[in-house]
Amino acid sequence: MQVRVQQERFDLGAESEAFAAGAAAAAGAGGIVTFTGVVRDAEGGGLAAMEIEHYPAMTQKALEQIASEAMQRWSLADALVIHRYGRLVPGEKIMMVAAAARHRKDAFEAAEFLMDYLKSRAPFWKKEILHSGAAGWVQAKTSDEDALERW
Amino acid sequence: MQVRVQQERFDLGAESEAFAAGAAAAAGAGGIVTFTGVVRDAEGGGLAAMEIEHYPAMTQKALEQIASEAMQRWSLADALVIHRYGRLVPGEKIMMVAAAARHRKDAFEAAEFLMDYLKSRAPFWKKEILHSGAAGWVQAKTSDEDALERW
Amino acid sequence: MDIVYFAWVRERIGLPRETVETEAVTVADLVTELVAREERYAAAFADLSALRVALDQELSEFDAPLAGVREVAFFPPMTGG
Amino acid sequence: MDIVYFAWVRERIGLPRETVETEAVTVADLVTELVAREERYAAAFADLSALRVALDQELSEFDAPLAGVREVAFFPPMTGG
Repeated sequence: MQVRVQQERFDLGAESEAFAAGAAAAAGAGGIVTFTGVVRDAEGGGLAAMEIEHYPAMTQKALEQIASEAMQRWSLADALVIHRYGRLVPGEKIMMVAAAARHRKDAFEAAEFLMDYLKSRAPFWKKEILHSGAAGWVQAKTSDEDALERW
Repeated sequence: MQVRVQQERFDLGAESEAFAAGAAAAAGAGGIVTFTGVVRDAEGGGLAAMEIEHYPAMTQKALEQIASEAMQRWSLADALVIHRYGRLVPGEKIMMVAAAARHRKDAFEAAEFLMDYLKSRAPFWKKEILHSGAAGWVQAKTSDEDALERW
Repeated sequence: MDIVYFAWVRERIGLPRETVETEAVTVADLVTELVAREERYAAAFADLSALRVALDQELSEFDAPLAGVREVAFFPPMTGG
Repeated sequence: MDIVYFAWVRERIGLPRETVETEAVTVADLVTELVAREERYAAAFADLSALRVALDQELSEFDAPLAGVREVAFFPPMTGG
């Protein structure tokens, strides 16, 4: 299990390969699911950048709790969480999660669980900066909070 | 949308990066889900190799139909299916799917849909060859057939 | 008409492909003809619920008509992914 | 006791961190003290349903006791992922 909070970009290809190789070496991992989040344009367009603030003293711990819970609930061979902070431009990767398990259903569910919890329980806040100069904090969605009820 | 049926290995890292880059360039793809299947040991252990047979005249067409249906049902930014055939050893990657969408729920559902259909509707058959010399065809699981009822 | 076999169906019948002359109206009629030929066909088609059929590379059913069909494929339930 | 603010809570209050002397028993008591201080605090804490609180880096509730707590964090609902 690995959790990384970082400002730097990450290499999705290298991370995916390394995770799959490690999980395949671990006995019985037959399926690997990854989710990657990318900065997309603002609702009305014109996004210049997304600034991601976080709570340094809490973030690593919160993500490790979420990943540990996923490891236990689905008997995963391995799990990975990488989440960036700082200023990102549209098209940049924000974060990724990966889950490896013996059966595909477990890997899918664990990855969705990780995402649902990251969305609403990891201490990150996103601010959208438009080309016009206007800026606004991304509001939490009721649907994201509701997604937690599934687990 | 891209569908590839091949004997050669594929590079999960390079495929993931290229797919994410293409999907991010496409307007609005905020989430990318990948699933990768790896040859795991036989139930009782001792797997020497897995031989994957397919129906060349049908495979590409069947996979394209499945991928097209996913593109339509979830308004995906992009979808990718790679499936190998031939003789594979434990730890080798068998196949991958990827789905990119504006919202994570669509990307997850589309990837699960692709997997469920690949399992039971794509013309591949797997034979396990044990170190002992014994060999047997992998039996289709009732749970895989049942998984289709969700869609 | 071309008939192709895959996986253990191919192994039981002992060949991957053959061409037959047939007046069979449906897939089931064709199966009856094949089963009447030789024991290895009877063995392969003993339990139709364990078999799948594709007509011209499209999944189909055993009661489907064969009119216009050029290639019939018989195989066990698929195990892709 | 250290208090930290994030996102628009930090912006409204105008600082990311401060140290306060307080006898507040619960988080809600602390909020009442802060709100009484200055208008910018009243603005930040106007709607508690739009706020979340963490005690020593663990998510908590507004009725939680502050005994032994060293760092209180106030912020809007999180938007990770």
